[in-house]
Amino acid sequence: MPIQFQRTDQGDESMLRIAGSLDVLTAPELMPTIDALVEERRPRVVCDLSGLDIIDSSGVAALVALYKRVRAVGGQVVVVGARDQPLAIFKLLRMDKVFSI
Amino acid sequence: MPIQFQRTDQGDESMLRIAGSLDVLTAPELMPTIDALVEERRPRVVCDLSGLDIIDSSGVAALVALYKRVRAVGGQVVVVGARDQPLAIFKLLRMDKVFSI
Amino acid sequence: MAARPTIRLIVPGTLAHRAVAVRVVAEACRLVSAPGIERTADGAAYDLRHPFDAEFVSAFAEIYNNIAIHAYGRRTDGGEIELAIAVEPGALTVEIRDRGAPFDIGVVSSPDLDSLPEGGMGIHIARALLDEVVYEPGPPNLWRLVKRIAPSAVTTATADASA
Amino acid sequence: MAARPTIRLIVPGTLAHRAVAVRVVAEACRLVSAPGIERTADGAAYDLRHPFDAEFVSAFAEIYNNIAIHAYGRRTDGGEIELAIAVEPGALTVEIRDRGAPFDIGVVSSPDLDSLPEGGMGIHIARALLDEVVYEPGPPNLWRLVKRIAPSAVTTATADASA
Ligand SMILES: Nc1ncnc2c1ncn2[C@@H]1O[C@H](COP(=O)(O)OP(=O)(O)O)[C@@H](O)[C@H]1O
Ligand SMILES: Nc1ncnc2c1ncn2[C@@H]1O[C@H](COP(=O)(O)OP(=O)(O)O)[C@@H](O)[C@H]1O
Repeated sequence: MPIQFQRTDQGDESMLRIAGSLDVLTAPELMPTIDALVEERRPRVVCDLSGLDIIDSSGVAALVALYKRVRAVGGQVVVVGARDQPLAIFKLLRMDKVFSI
Repeated sequence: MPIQFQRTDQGDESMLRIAGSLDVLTAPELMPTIDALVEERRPRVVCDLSGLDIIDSSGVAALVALYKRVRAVGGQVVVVGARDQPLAIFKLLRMDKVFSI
Repeated sequence: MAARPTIRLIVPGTLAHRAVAVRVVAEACRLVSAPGIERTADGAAYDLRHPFDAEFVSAFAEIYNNIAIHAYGRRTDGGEIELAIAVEPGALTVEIRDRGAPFDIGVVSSPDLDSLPEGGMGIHIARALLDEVVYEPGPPNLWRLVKRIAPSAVTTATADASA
Repeated sequence: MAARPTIRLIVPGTLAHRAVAVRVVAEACRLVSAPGIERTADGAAYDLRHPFDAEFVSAFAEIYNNIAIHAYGRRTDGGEIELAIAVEPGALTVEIRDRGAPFDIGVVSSPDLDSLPEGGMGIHIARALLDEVVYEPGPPNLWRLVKRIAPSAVTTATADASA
Protein backbone atom coordinates (compact mmCIF):
# COMPACT_ATOMS: atom_id res chain seq x y z
CA MET A 1 0.00 0.00 0.00
CA PRO A 2 1.67 3.27 -1.03
CA ILE A 3 -0.16 5.41 1.52
CA GLN A 4 -3.25 5.01 3.66
CA PHE A 5 -4.83 7.58 5.86
CA GLN A 6 -7.88 7.64 8.03
CA ARG A 7 -9.49 10.46 9.94
CA THR A 8 -11.65 9.79 13.01
CA ASP A 9 -13.29 12.58 15.00
CA GLN A 10 -14.24 12.28 18.65
CA GLY A 11 -15.42 15.48 20.32
CA ASP A 12 -12.75 18.16 19.94
CA GLU A 13 -10.15 15.70 18.75
CA SER A 14 -9.43 14.55 15.21
CA MET A 15 -7.25 11.49 14.93
CA LEU A 16 -5.35 11.25 11.64
CA ARG A 17 -3.68 7.89 11.04
CA ILE A 18 -1.09 7.88 8.27
CA ALA A 19 0.35 4.53 7.18
CA GLY A 20 2.68 3.33 4.45
CA SER A 21 4.96 5.85 2.80
CA LEU A 22 4.59 9.63 2.99
CA ASP A 23 6.80 10.98 0.24
CA VAL A 24 7.03 13.23 -2.79
CA LEU A 25 4.62 10.97 -4.67
CA THR A 26 2.03 10.39 -1.95
CA ALA A 27 2.13 13.58 0.18
CA PRO A 28 -0.14 15.49 -2.26
CA GLU A 29 -2.90 12.95 -1.51
CA LEU A 30 -2.92 14.18 2.09
CA MET A 31 -3.59 17.81 1.17
CA PRO A 32 -7.41 17.72 0.92
CA THR A 33 -7.56 16.18 4.40
CA ILE A 34 -5.29 18.91 5.79
CA ASP A 35 -7.40 21.56 4.06
CA ALA A 36 -10.54 20.16 5.71
CA LEU A 37 -9.00 20.07 9.21
CA VAL A 38 -7.97 23.71 8.83
CA GLU A 39 -11.28 24.83 7.36
CA GLU A 40 -13.18 23.14 10.19
CA ARG A 41 -10.84 24.78 12.73
CA ARG A 42 -10.38 21.51 14.59
CA PRO A 43 -9.16 22.28 18.15
CA ARG A 44 -6.95 19.22 18.46
CA VAL A 45 -5.34 17.04 15.78
CA VAL A 46 -3.51 13.87 16.76
CA CYS A 47 -1.31 12.46 14.00
CA ASP A 48 -0.78 8.76 14.58
CA LEU A 49 2.29 7.62 12.65
CA SER A 50 2.60 4.13 14.13
CA GLY A 51 1.81 2.66 10.70
CA LEU A 52 4.20 4.94 8.82
CA ASP A 53 7.15 3.04 7.34
CA ILE A 54 8.92 5.68 5.26
CA ILE A 55 8.98 9.45 5.04
CA ASP A 56 11.00 11.83 2.88
CA SER A 57 11.53 15.59 2.96
CA SER A 58 8.28 16.19 1.06
CA GLY A 59 6.41 14.09 3.61
CA VAL A 60 7.99 16.07 6.45
CA ALA A 61 7.00 19.28 4.65
CA ALA A 62 3.38 18.07 4.52
CA LEU A 63 3.38 17.39 8.27
CA VAL A 64 4.95 20.79 8.96
CA ALA A 65 2.25 22.41 6.82
CA LEU A 66 -0.42 20.56 8.80
CA TYR A 67 1.18 21.68 12.06
CA LYS A 68 1.54 25.33 11.08
CA ARG A 69 -1.86 25.69 9.45
CA VAL A 70 -3.85 24.04 12.25
CA ARG A 71 -2.04 26.21 14.81
CA ALA A 72 -2.65 29.31 12.70
CA VAL A 73 -6.38 28.81 13.19
CA GLY A 74 -6.00 28.20 16.92
CA GLY A 75 -5.71 24.43 16.99
CA GLN A 76 -3.19 22.06 18.58
CA VAL A 77 -1.22 19.32 16.81
CA VAL A 78 0.52 16.35 18.38
CA VAL A 79 2.37 13.61 16.58
CA VAL A 80 2.43 10.17 18.16
CA GLY A 81 3.76 6.72 17.32
CA ALA A 82 6.64 7.62 14.99
CA ARG A 83 9.19 4.80 14.71
CA ASP A 84 12.13 3.56 12.65
CA GLN A 85 13.06 5.59 9.57
CA PRO A 86 10.46 8.36 10.11
CA LEU A 87 11.57 8.83 13.73
CA ALA A 88 15.21 9.00 12.63
CA ILE A 89 14.35 11.67 10.03
CA PHE A 90 12.39 13.74 12.58
CA LYS A 91 15.34 13.62 14.97
CA LEU A 92 17.74 14.57 12.21
CA LEU A 93 15.59 17.60 11.39
CA ARG A 94 15.11 18.33 15.11
CA MET A 95 11.38 18.10 14.66
CA ASP A 96 10.94 15.47 17.35
CA LYS A 97 10.81 18.27 19.93
CA VAL A 98 8.36 20.44 17.99
CA PHE A 99 6.08 17.51 17.38
CA SER A 100 6.63 16.49 21.04
CA ILE A 101 7.30 12.92 19.97
CA MET B 1 13.78 -14.52 5.86
CA PRO B 2 15.32 -16.38 2.91
CA ILE B 3 14.18 -19.83 4.07
CA GLN B 4 12.99 -21.31 7.30
CA PHE B 5 12.25 -24.91 8.02
CA GLN B 6 11.14 -26.81 11.05
CA ARG B 7 10.77 -30.52 11.64
CA THR B 8 8.37 -31.84 14.28
CA ASP B 9 7.92 -35.57 14.94
CA GLN B 10 4.78 -37.08 16.41
CA GLY B 11 4.59 -40.87 16.42
CA ASP B 12 5.06 -42.16 12.89
CA GLU B 13 4.62 -38.75 11.36
CA SER B 14 7.27 -36.12 10.66
CA MET B 15 5.91 -32.68 9.90
CA LEU B 16 8.31 -30.54 7.81
CA ARG B 17 7.32 -26.89 7.58
CA ILE B 18 9.11 -24.95 4.85
CA ALA B 19 8.64 -21.18 4.75
CA GLY B 20 10.08 -18.30 2.73
CA SER B 21 11.74 -19.07 -0.56
CA LEU B 22 12.88 -22.52 -1.72
CA ASP B 23 15.18 -21.86 -4.64
CA VAL B 24 18.57 -22.51 -6.17
CA LEU B 25 20.23 -20.59 -3.33
CA THR B 26 18.30 -22.03 -0.40
CA ALA B 27 17.36 -25.57 -1.47
CA PRO B 28 20.80 -26.97 -0.51
CA GLU B 29 20.09 -25.98 3.11
CA LEU B 30 17.23 -28.47 3.13
CA MET B 31 19.39 -31.43 2.13
CA PRO B 32 20.65 -32.49 5.60
CA THR B 33 17.05 -32.60 6.83
CA ILE B 34 16.03 -34.78 3.88
CA ASP B 35 19.02 -37.05 4.48
CA ALA B 36 17.96 -37.50 8.11
CA LEU B 37 14.33 -38.32 7.25
CA VAL B 38 15.54 -40.97 4.78
CA GLU B 39 18.14 -42.41 7.13
CA GLU B 40 15.59 -42.69 9.93
CA ARG B 41 13.15 -44.33 7.49
CA ARG B 42 10.28 -42.13 8.66
CA PRO B 43 6.97 -43.86 7.74
CA ARG B 44 5.09 -40.62 7.01
CA VAL B 45 6.39 -37.18 6.05
CA VAL B 46 3.99 -34.25 5.80
CA CYS B 47 5.43 -31.25 4.00
CA ASP B 48 3.57 -28.11 5.09
CA LEU B 49 4.12 -25.38 2.51
CA SER B 50 1.59 -22.87 3.83
CA GLY B 51 4.45 -20.49 4.66
CA LEU B 52 6.21 -20.94 1.31
CA ASP B 53 6.11 -17.78 -0.80
CA ILE B 54 8.34 -18.63 -3.75
CA ILE B 55 9.74 -21.77 -5.35
CA ASP B 56 11.88 -22.30 -8.43
CA SER B 57 12.85 -25.39 -10.41
CA SER B 58 15.67 -26.19 -7.96
CA GLY B 59 13.20 -26.01 -5.09
CA VAL B 60 10.83 -28.34 -6.91
CA ALA B 61 13.76 -30.70 -7.55
CA ALA B 62 14.49 -30.76 -3.81
CA LEU B 63 10.88 -31.70 -3.01
CA VAL B 64 10.90 -34.37 -5.72
CA ALA B 65 14.11 -35.78 -4.22
CA LEU B 66 12.47 -35.83 -0.80
CA TYR B 67 9.41 -37.59 -2.24
CA LYS B 68 11.36 -40.21 -4.16
CA ARG B 69 13.89 -40.96 -1.45
CA VAL B 70 11.38 -41.31 1.40
CA ARG B 71 9.25 -43.59 -0.76
CA ALA B 72 12.31 -45.64 -1.76
CA VAL B 73 12.75 -46.59 1.91
CA GLY B 74 9.07 -47.44 2.32
CA GLY B 75 7.71 -44.10 3.58
CA GLN B 76 4.84 -41.91 2.47
CA VAL B 77 5.03 -38.22 1.55
CA VAL B 78 2.18 -35.75 1.36
CA VAL B 79 2.44 -32.08 0.55
CA VAL B 80 -0.11 -29.72 2.10
CA GLY B 81 -0.82 -26.00 2.16
CA ALA B 82 0.79 -24.92 -1.13
CA ARG B 83 -0.58 -21.58 -2.35
CA ASP B 84 0.09 -18.73 -4.77
CA GLN B 85 3.27 -18.94 -6.86
CA PRO B 86 4.38 -22.38 -5.55
CA LEU B 87 0.93 -23.88 -6.24
CA ALA B 88 0.97 -22.42 -9.77
CA ILE B 89 4.40 -23.95 -10.41
CA PHE B 90 3.30 -27.38 -9.11
CA LYS B 91 0.29 -27.29 -11.41
CA LEU B 92 2.42 -26.22 -14.35
CA LEU B 93 4.72 -29.18 -13.71
CA ARG B 94 1.72 -31.45 -13.07
CA MET B 95 3.08 -32.26 -9.64
CA ASP B 96 -0.06 -31.23 -7.83
CA LYS B 97 -1.47 -34.70 -8.50
CA VAL B 98 1.65 -36.58 -7.41
CA PHE B 99 1.91 -34.55 -4.25
CA SER B 100 -1.88 -34.97 -3.83
CA ILE B 101 -2.25 -31.26 -3.17
CA MET C 1 13.59 -5.65 -29.65
CA ALA C 2 10.58 -3.98 -31.21
CA ALA C 3 10.13 -1.44 -28.44
CA ARG C 4 12.93 0.84 -27.29
CA PRO C 5 14.39 -0.35 -23.99
CA THR C 6 13.62 2.09 -21.21
CA ILE C 7 15.56 0.44 -18.41
CA ARG C 8 19.04 -1.04 -18.58
CA LEU C 9 20.88 -2.94 -15.88
CA ILE C 10 24.35 -4.47 -15.78
CA VAL C 11 25.34 -6.80 -12.94
CA PRO C 12 28.08 -9.36 -12.40
CA GLY C 13 26.72 -12.69 -13.67
CA THR C 14 26.56 -14.42 -10.29
CA LEU C 15 23.75 -15.84 -8.20
CA ALA C 16 24.60 -13.29 -5.50
CA HIS C 17 23.47 -10.52 -7.87
CA ARG C 18 20.27 -12.23 -8.91
CA ALA C 19 18.23 -10.33 -6.33
CA VAL C 20 19.27 -6.99 -7.89
CA ALA C 21 18.11 -8.15 -11.32
CA VAL C 22 14.90 -9.69 -9.96
CA ARG C 23 13.98 -6.44 -8.18
CA VAL C 24 14.36 -4.46 -11.38
CA VAL C 25 12.31 -6.95 -13.38
CA ALA C 26 9.61 -7.02 -10.67
CA GLU C 27 9.36 -3.22 -10.75
CA ALA C 28 9.20 -3.27 -14.54
CA CYS C 29 6.36 -5.81 -14.28
CA ARG C 30 4.44 -3.38 -12.11
CA LEU C 31 4.89 -0.57 -14.61
CA VAL C 32 3.01 -2.88 -17.00
CA SER C 33 0.46 -4.56 -14.70
CA ALA C 34 -0.33 -1.59 -12.46
CA PRO C 35 0.57 1.56 -14.41
CA GLY C 36 0.02 4.84 -12.64
CA ILE C 37 -0.05 3.31 -9.19
CA GLU C 38 2.83 4.90 -7.43
CA ARG C 39 4.85 2.52 -5.36
CA THR C 40 6.83 3.23 -2.30
CA ALA C 41 10.42 2.74 -1.34
CA ASP C 42 9.13 0.46 1.35
CA GLY C 43 9.46 -3.26 1.26
CA ALA C 44 5.94 -3.87 2.46
CA ALA C 45 4.60 -2.55 -0.82
CA TYR C 46 6.68 -5.01 -2.80
CA ASP C 47 4.80 -8.10 -3.74
CA LEU C 48 4.22 -10.55 -6.51
CA ARG C 49 0.49 -10.86 -5.97
CA HIS C 50 -0.36 -9.87 -9.52
CA PRO C 51 -0.11 -13.07 -11.60
CA PHE C 52 1.64 -11.18 -14.42
CA ASP C 53 4.41 -10.14 -12.04
CA ALA C 54 4.72 -13.54 -10.36
CA GLU C 55 4.85 -15.36 -13.69
CA PHE C 56 7.36 -13.06 -15.34
CA VAL C 57 9.63 -13.03 -12.31
CA SER C 58 9.48 -16.83 -11.98
CA ALA C 59 10.45 -17.25 -15.62
CA PHE C 60 13.18 -14.62 -15.47
CA ALA C 61 14.73 -16.17 -12.35
CA GLU C 62 15.03 -19.55 -14.12
CA ILE C 63 16.81 -18.02 -17.10
CA TYR C 64 19.06 -15.91 -14.85
CA ASN C 65 19.99 -18.97 -12.75
CA ASN C 66 20.85 -20.88 -15.91
CA ILE C 67 23.19 -18.15 -17.14
CA ALA C 68 25.00 -17.92 -13.79
CA ILE C 69 25.20 -21.72 -13.45
CA HIS C 70 25.59 -23.05 -17.01
CA ALA C 71 26.90 -20.16 -19.15
CA TYR C 72 29.23 -18.74 -16.48
CA GLY C 73 29.77 -22.06 -14.64
CA ARG C 74 29.09 -20.45 -11.22
CA ARG C 75 32.31 -18.44 -11.56
CA THR C 76 32.31 -15.09 -9.78
CA ASP C 77 34.68 -13.58 -12.35
CA GLY C 78 32.83 -14.92 -15.34
CA GLY C 79 31.45 -11.73 -16.78
CA GLU C 80 28.37 -9.60 -16.72
CA ILE C 81 24.67 -10.03 -17.30
CA GLU C 82 23.02 -7.13 -19.07
CA LEU C 83 19.28 -6.45 -19.09
CA ALA C 84 17.50 -4.25 -21.62
CA ILE C 85 13.91 -3.82 -20.55
CA ALA C 86 11.13 -2.34 -22.67
CA VAL C 87 8.00 -1.36 -20.77
CA GLU C 88 5.06 -0.86 -23.12
CA PRO C 89 1.36 -0.56 -22.42
CA GLY C 90 0.31 -4.18 -22.12
CA ALA C 91 3.65 -5.87 -22.72
CA LEU C 92 7.02 -6.39 -21.12
CA THR C 93 10.15 -7.37 -23.04
CA VAL C 94 13.36 -8.25 -21.22
CA GLU C 95 16.48 -8.94 -23.26
CA ILE C 96 19.31 -10.61 -21.37
CA ARG C 97 22.84 -10.67 -22.71
CA ASP C 98 25.80 -12.62 -21.36
CA ARG C 99 29.30 -13.47 -22.57
CA GLY C 100 29.43 -16.96 -21.13
CA ALA C 101 29.50 -20.27 -22.99
CA PRO C 102 26.89 -20.51 -25.76
CA PHE C 103 24.87 -23.69 -26.15
CA ASP C 104 22.48 -25.35 -28.56
CA ILE C 105 19.00 -24.88 -27.16
CA GLY C 106 17.66 -27.15 -29.91
CA VAL C 107 19.01 -30.24 -28.18
CA VAL C 108 17.30 -29.45 -24.88
CA SER C 109 14.28 -31.73 -24.64
CA SER C 110 11.13 -31.08 -22.68
CA PRO C 111 11.11 -32.72 -19.27
CA ASP C 112 9.09 -35.93 -18.93
CA LEU C 113 6.72 -34.66 -16.28
CA ASP C 114 5.26 -38.13 -15.65
CA SER C 115 8.59 -39.41 -14.38
CA LEU C 116 8.94 -36.75 -11.64
CA PRO C 117 12.10 -35.11 -12.99
CA GLU C 118 14.69 -33.71 -10.61
CA GLY C 119 16.07 -31.25 -13.16
CA GLY C 120 15.66 -29.88 -16.64
CA MET C 121 12.52 -27.94 -15.71
CA GLY C 122 13.82 -24.35 -15.90
CA ILE C 123 13.42 -23.62 -19.61
CA HIS C 124 10.10 -25.49 -19.60
CA ILE C 125 8.81 -23.23 -16.81
CA ALA C 126 9.96 -20.08 -18.59
CA ARG C 127 8.32 -21.12 -21.86
CA ALA C 128 5.06 -22.01 -20.13
CA LEU C 129 4.83 -18.69 -18.29
CA LEU C 130 5.86 -16.30 -21.08
CA ASP C 131 4.59 -15.56 -24.58
CA GLU C 132 8.05 -15.63 -26.10
CA VAL C 133 11.38 -17.18 -25.05
CA VAL C 134 14.03 -16.76 -27.73
CA TYR C 135 17.69 -17.72 -27.37
CA GLU C 136 20.41 -16.67 -29.79
CA PRO C 137 23.94 -17.96 -29.09
CA GLY C 138 26.60 -15.23 -29.10
CA PRO C 139 28.81 -13.69 -28.05
CA PRO C 140 26.96 -12.10 -26.54
CA ASN C 141 24.36 -14.78 -25.94
CA LEU C 142 20.89 -13.28 -26.06
CA TRP C 143 17.65 -14.27 -24.35
CA ARG C 144 14.49 -12.38 -25.31
CA LEU C 145 11.61 -12.80 -22.89
CA VAL C 146 8.23 -11.31 -23.81
CA LYS C 147 4.92 -11.40 -21.97
CA ARG C 148 1.73 -9.61 -22.94
CA ILE C 149 -1.04 -8.78 -20.54
CA ALA C 150 -4.76 -8.85 -21.23
CA PRO C 151 -6.18 -5.31 -20.79
CA SER C 152 -8.62 -6.68 -18.21
CA ALA C 153 -5.70 -7.83 -16.07
CA VAL C 154 -4.25 -4.34 -15.70
CA THR C 155 -4.79 -2.95 -12.23
CA THR C 156 -5.92 0.63 -12.65
CA ALA C 157 -5.32 3.29 -10.05
CA THR C 158 -9.08 3.73 -9.77
CA ALA C 159 -9.80 0.08 -9.19
CA ASP C 160 -7.07 -0.09 -6.58
CA ALA C 161 -8.29 2.97 -4.69
CA SER C 162 -11.77 1.52 -4.34
CA ALA C 163 -10.46 -1.82 -3.08
CA MET D 1 35.02 6.62 -8.27
CA ALA D 2 37.81 4.87 -6.45
CA ALA D 3 36.25 1.43 -6.67
CA ARG D 4 35.17 -0.12 -9.95
CA PRO D 5 31.41 0.04 -10.33
CA THR D 6 29.88 -3.42 -10.22
CA ILE D 7 26.27 -2.52 -10.94
CA ARG D 8 24.97 -0.06 -13.53
CA LEU D 9 21.40 1.05 -14.06
CA ILE D 10 19.85 3.44 -16.58
CA VAL D 11 16.26 4.61 -16.15
CA PRO D 12 14.19 7.49 -17.51
CA GLY D 13 14.65 10.41 -15.12
CA THR D 14 11.09 10.48 -13.81
CA LEU D 15 9.53 9.96 -10.40
CA ALA D 16 7.66 6.97 -11.84
CA HIS D 17 11.01 5.18 -12.25
CA ARG D 18 12.31 6.04 -8.81
CA ALA D 19 11.15 2.72 -7.37
CA VAL D 20 13.33 0.83 -9.86
CA ALA D 21 16.39 2.81 -8.81
CA VAL D 22 15.57 2.57 -5.10
CA ARG D 23 15.26 -1.23 -5.34
CA VAL D 24 18.68 -1.52 -6.92
CA VAL D 25 20.27 0.76 -4.33
CA ALA D 26 18.53 -1.12 -1.49
CA GLU D 27 19.91 -4.42 -2.80
CA ALA D 28 23.38 -2.91 -3.15
CA CYS D 29 23.11 -1.75 0.47
CA ARG D 30 22.46 -5.31 1.52
CA LEU D 31 25.49 -6.58 -0.34
CA VAL D 32 27.45 -4.23 1.97
CA SER D 33 25.54 -4.51 5.26
CA ALA D 34 24.67 -8.21 5.12
CA PRO D 35 27.19 -9.85 2.78
CA GLY D 36 26.80 -13.55 2.20
CA ILE D 37 23.20 -13.65 3.35
CA GLU D 38 21.32 -14.79 0.33
CA ARG D 39 18.10 -12.96 -0.24
CA THR D 40 15.00 -14.17 -1.91
CA ALA D 41 12.97 -12.97 -4.84
CA ASP D 42 10.16 -12.52 -2.38
CA GLY D 43 8.99 -9.18 -1.13
CA ALA D 44 8.73 -10.28 2.45
CA ALA D 45 12.48 -10.53 2.66
CA TYR D 46 12.93 -6.97 1.50
CA ASP D 47 13.29 -4.51 4.28
CA LEU D 48 15.16 -1.47 5.41
CA ARG D 49 15.62 -2.62 8.98
CA HIS D 50 19.38 -2.30 8.86
CA PRO D 51 20.18 1.36 9.61
CA PHE D 52 22.84 1.42 6.88
CA ASP D 53 20.25 0.46 4.28
CA ALA D 54 17.55 2.81 5.60
CA GLU D 55 19.95 5.74 5.75
CA PHE D 56 21.47 5.23 2.33
CA VAL D 57 18.10 4.70 0.67
CA SER D 58 16.63 7.79 2.38
CA ALA D 59 19.53 9.94 1.15
CA PHE D 60 19.46 8.47 -2.34
CA ALA D 61 15.70 9.03 -2.69
CA GLU D 62 16.14 12.75 -1.86
CA ILE D 63 18.84 13.20 -4.50
CA TYR D 64 16.85 11.19 -7.07
CA ASN D 65 13.70 13.27 -6.40
CA ASN D 66 15.72 16.47 -6.85
CA ILE D 67 17.04 15.35 -10.21
CA ALA D 68 13.58 14.40 -11.49
CA ILE D 69 12.00 17.59 -10.10
CA HIS D 70 14.70 20.26 -10.42
CA ALA D 71 17.17 19.07 -13.05
CA TYR D 72 14.57 17.52 -15.37
CA GLY D 73 11.69 19.79 -14.27
CA ARG D 74 9.31 16.83 -13.81
CA ARG D 75 9.35 16.27 -17.58
CA THR D 76 8.80 12.69 -18.69
CA ASP D 77 10.95 13.17 -21.79
CA GLY D 78 13.75 14.95 -19.96
CA GLY D 79 16.47 12.36 -20.22
CA GLU D 80 17.95 9.51 -18.28
CA ILE D 81 19.36 8.92 -14.85
CA GLU D 82 22.37 6.62 -14.75
CA LEU D 83 23.64 4.86 -11.64
CA ALA D 84 27.12 3.41 -11.26
CA ILE D 85 27.32 1.46 -8.03
CA ALA D 86 30.46 0.16 -6.40
CA VAL D 87 29.95 -2.42 -3.70
CA GLU D 88 33.07 -2.84 -1.55
CA PRO D 89 33.56 -4.56 1.77
CA GLY D 90 32.42 -1.91 4.23
CA ALA D 91 31.49 0.86 1.77
CA LEU D 92 28.93 1.72 -0.84
CA THR D 93 29.48 4.32 -3.56
CA VAL D 94 26.66 5.38 -5.86
CA GLU D 95 27.41 7.77 -8.68
CA ILE D 96 24.37 9.35 -10.32
CA ARG D 97 24.57 11.07 -13.69
CA ASP D 98 21.89 13.13 -15.40
CA ARG D 99 21.74 15.47 -18.39
CA GLY D 100 19.28 17.94 -16.91
CA ALA D 101 19.90 21.55 -15.90
CA PRO D 102 23.06 22.03 -13.83
CA PHE D 103 22.95 24.27 -10.76
CA ASP D 104 25.27 25.90 -8.28
CA ILE D 105 25.15 23.83 -5.13
CA GLY D 106 27.29 26.47 -3.39
CA VAL D 107 24.35 28.86 -3.11
CA VAL D 108 22.09 26.30 -1.45
CA SER D 109 21.99 27.20 2.23
CA SER D 110 21.31 24.86 5.12
CA PRO D 111 17.68 24.88 6.25
CA ASP D 112 16.91 26.88 9.39
CA LEU D 113 15.60 23.98 11.41
CA ASP D 114 14.31 26.22 14.19
CA SER D 115 11.81 27.86 11.86
CA LEU D 116 10.10 24.61 10.87
CA PRO D 117 10.97 24.72 7.17
CA GLU D 118 8.54 23.39 4.59
CA GLY D 119 11.26 22.75 2.00
CA GLY D 120 14.97 22.84 1.37
CA MET D 121 15.61 19.78 3.54
CA GLY D 122 16.55 17.21 0.90
CA ILE D 123 20.25 17.92 0.47
CA HIS D 124 20.59 18.47 4.23
CA ILE D 125 19.14 15.01 4.88
CA ALA D 126 21.44 13.39 2.32
CA ARG D 127 24.52 15.08 3.78
CA ALA D 128 23.58 14.11 7.31
CA LEU D 129 23.05 10.45 6.46
CA LEU D 130 26.05 9.84 4.18
CA ASP D 131 29.80 10.21 4.55
CA GLU D 132 30.20 11.98 1.22
CA VAL D 133 27.82 13.94 -1.02
CA VAL D 134 29.65 15.49 -3.96
CA TYR D 135 27.98 17.35 -6.82
CA GLU D 136 29.75 18.30 -10.05
CA PRO D 137 27.73 20.23 -12.63
CA GLY D 138 27.86 18.75 -16.13
CA PRO D 139 26.79 17.73 -18.61
CA PRO D 140 26.46 15.16 -17.36
CA ASN D 141 25.77 16.38 -13.85
CA LEU D 142 27.31 14.03 -11.34
CA TRP D 143 26.37 13.17 -7.77
CA ARG D 144 28.70 10.92 -5.79
CA LEU D 145 27.20 9.39 -2.67
CA VAL D 146 29.45 7.41 -0.34
CA LYS D 147 28.69 5.69 2.94
CA ARG D 148 31.02 3.54 4.98
CA ILE D 149 29.90 0.99 7.50
CA ALA D 150 31.52 0.17 10.81
CA PRO D 151 32.68 -3.48 10.74
CA SER D 152 30.59 -4.13 13.86
CA ALA D 153 27.47 -3.08 11.96
CA VAL D 154 27.84 -5.76 9.31
CA THR D 155 25.31 -8.52 9.73
CA THR D 156 27.15 -11.77 9.26
CA ALA D 157 25.48 -14.90 8.01
CA THR D 158 26.36 -16.59 11.29
CA ALA D 159 24.88 -13.87 13.45
CA ASP D 160 21.70 -13.91 11.41
CA ALA D 161 21.31 -17.66 11.57
CA SER D 162 21.51 -17.66 15.34
CA ALA D 163 18.95 -14.87 15.66
N1 LIG E 1 22.20 -20.11 -20.27
C1 LIG E 1 22.61 -21.37 -20.54
N2 LIG E 1 23.86 -21.57 -20.98
C2 LIG E 1 24.29 -22.81 -21.27
N3 LIG E 1 23.53 -23.92 -21.14
C3 LIG E 1 22.27 -23.78 -20.70
C4 LIG E 1 21.75 -22.51 -20.38
N4 LIG E 1 20.47 -22.67 -19.99
C5 LIG E 1 20.20 -23.98 -20.08
N5 LIG E 1 21.28 -24.66 -20.50
C6 LIG E 1 21.34 -26.12 -20.74
O1 LIG E 1 20.02 -26.60 -20.88
C7 LIG E 1 19.73 -27.59 -19.89
C8 LIG E 1 18.29 -27.49 -19.44
O2 LIG E 1 18.09 -26.30 -18.69
P1 LIG E 1 16.89 -26.18 -17.67
O3 LIG E 1 15.64 -26.57 -18.38
O4 LIG E 1 16.87 -24.82 -17.09
O5 LIG E 1 17.16 -27.24 -16.54
P2 LIG E 1 18.40 -27.38 -15.52
O6 LIG E 1 19.10 -26.08 -15.46
O7 LIG E 1 17.76 -27.76 -14.23
O8 LIG E 1 19.25 -28.48 -16.09
C9 LIG E 1 20.76 -27.34 -18.79
O9 LIG E 1 21.03 -28.50 -18.06
C10 LIG E 1 21.96 -26.87 -19.59
O10 LIG E 1 22.68 -27.95 -20.12
N1 LIG F 1 19.54 18.01 -8.96
C1 LIG F 1 19.27 19.33 -8.87
N2 LIG F 1 19.24 20.08 -9.99
C2 LIG F 1 18.97 21.39 -9.92
N3 LIG F 1 18.73 22.03 -8.77
C3 LIG F 1 18.74 21.35 -7.63
C4 LIG F 1 19.01 19.96 -7.62
N4 LIG F 1 18.95 19.53 -6.34
C5 LIG F 1 18.67 20.59 -5.59
N5 LIG F 1 18.53 21.70 -6.35
C6 LIG F 1 18.27 23.07 -5.85
O1 LIG F 1 18.60 23.11 -4.48
C7 LIG F 1 17.48 23.47 -3.68
C8 LIG F 1 17.50 22.73 -2.37
O2 LIG F 1 17.28 21.36 -2.58
P1 LIG F 1 16.73 20.46 -1.40
O3 LIG F 1 17.57 20.68 -0.19
O4 LIG F 1 16.65 19.07 -1.84
O5 LIG F 1 15.28 21.01 -1.07
P2 LIG F 1 13.96 21.11 -1.99
O6 LIG F 1 14.16 20.18 -3.13
O7 LIG F 1 12.87 20.70 -1.08
O8 LIG F 1 13.89 22.56 -2.39
C9 LIG F 1 16.28 23.15 -4.56
O9 LIG F 1 15.16 23.94 -4.25
C10 LIG F 1 16.79 23.43 -5.95
O10 LIG F 1 16.72 24.80 -6.24
